[in-house]
Amino acid sequence: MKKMLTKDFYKYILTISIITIVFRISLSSLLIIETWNFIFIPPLGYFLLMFLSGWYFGKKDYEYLPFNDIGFRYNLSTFLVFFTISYSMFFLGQMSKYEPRIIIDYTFLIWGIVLTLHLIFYNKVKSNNIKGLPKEDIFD
Amino acid sequence: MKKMLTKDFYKYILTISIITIVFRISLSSLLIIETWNFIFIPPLGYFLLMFLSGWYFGKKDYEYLPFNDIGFRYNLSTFLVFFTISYSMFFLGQMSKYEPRIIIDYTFLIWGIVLTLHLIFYNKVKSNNIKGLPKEDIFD
Amino acid sequence: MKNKLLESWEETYKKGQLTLWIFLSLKDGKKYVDEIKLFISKYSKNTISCEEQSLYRSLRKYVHLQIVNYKSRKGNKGPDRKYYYLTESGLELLHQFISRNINLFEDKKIKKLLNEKNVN
Amino acid sequence: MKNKLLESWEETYKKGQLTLWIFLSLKDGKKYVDEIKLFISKYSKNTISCEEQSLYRSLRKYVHLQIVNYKSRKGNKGPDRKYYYLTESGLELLHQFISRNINLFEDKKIKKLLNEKNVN
Repeated sequence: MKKMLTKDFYKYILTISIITIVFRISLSSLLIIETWNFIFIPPLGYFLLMFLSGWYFGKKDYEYLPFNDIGFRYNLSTFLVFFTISYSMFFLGQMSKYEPRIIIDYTFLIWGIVLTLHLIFYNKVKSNNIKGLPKEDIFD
Repeated sequence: MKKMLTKDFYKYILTISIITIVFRISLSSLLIIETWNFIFIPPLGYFLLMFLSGWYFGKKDYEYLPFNDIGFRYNLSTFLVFFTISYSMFFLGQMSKYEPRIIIDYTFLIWGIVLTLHLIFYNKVKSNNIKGLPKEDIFD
Repeated sequence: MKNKLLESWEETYKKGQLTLWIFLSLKDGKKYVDEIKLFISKYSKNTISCEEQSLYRSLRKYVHLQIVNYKSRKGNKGPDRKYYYLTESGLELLHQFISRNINLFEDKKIKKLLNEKNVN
Repeated sequence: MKNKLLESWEETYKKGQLTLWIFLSLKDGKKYVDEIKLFISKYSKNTISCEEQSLYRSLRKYVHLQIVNYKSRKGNKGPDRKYYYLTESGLELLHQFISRNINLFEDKKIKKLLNEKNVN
């Protein structure tokens, strides 16, 4: 896994950290001033930007070296970034009253289950890899 | 194309001919006696049986020789079987009054357009074939 | 890891080799499937083993393309056996392929590189 | 059709060959990408041509797997060039591969089949 920490992967983490911070702040701000008409913009924008980041860096990364981790690195790092930022903002008292802790906790729980399943599948395909690269791809 | 008329393909045509005749007769019979409650059975059964036939014979056929016609043979033959049987039944006066000719004509038109598009795509992939087999598959 | 790498390389390499070995075995003389299998595993010293299933699949393709054909003959016991052989155009294809691809390894420099234990 | 068949066969065959040729070119001595390309097209008599893109891709994989490594050196002009070479384990892998797969063609019977114009 350590070998898979490529340059493009670090760029991905940096990018989504910024996107996530902007998302949390803009969402909380809109909720605090109770501007319901534009409340759909932060989550929609967040979803699109996150998707595009994963797509862009994931593709570049794969072209560099075809690591076969079925995206687990990306799922795990996104999980860590999202909850580090979300819980930090919560405990620093930066969130609105419409964002109680229970919402973050539930999200954490559900995403955690998905992540665990992803890990199980990753461990299954891993046995077919040599240093992270899929066997049938190395000399092709 | 002539080379692609395999044994399994002929079996497919025979099978769908029977299924189509059974479908048309059972549908018309139910419509003639106006049994509305069970009217969903012929089309549903027809759809499922046709799908399974295509799947079964198509797979067997591909395992025998990997012809690369993106299923055009199957589309064309199904088209011919369906409308030969449907128009025959119509002109022999075997259909109910709830099955006017216009329905068959419209189906013919729409399916015909789909078939034409399919033919265009088939002609595109065809250039990569040698005697119907895809180049990169022959010596693999 | 070393053996896994060798395995992986050979896996990819063999994909392009099976045809050559089938053709060589048929050039050696008419054969039925079991004999082809035997020839290949013997002369490839078991580096190339082929499942019967994939051998049949390949032969069907070659027959369809008319580079291989067969004659049915009675086996010792049991049903008829298909004895496969190269057609004219199959033989020509094989020769073209050999002269373009295999004889390369006859080059002096390449031979040296292939045989010397260390040049680097 | 004959040429299309040869083309198709060589396409499949080459997939397993490129690695061998890259390794042979590196066994011949440290090389940068253009030199590797040149070596391969020269000694394979243009039967194996490789795009720069796919060559870089392959080399990155081998470097990652530590069977190939490189040193950066100044080129004649312009930026630094990466001179690739086989590592210890790369060289060992190559020798294992050659002894298992290439030397098969040295067998008398196989040689005869490869070289005779007609046995059938």
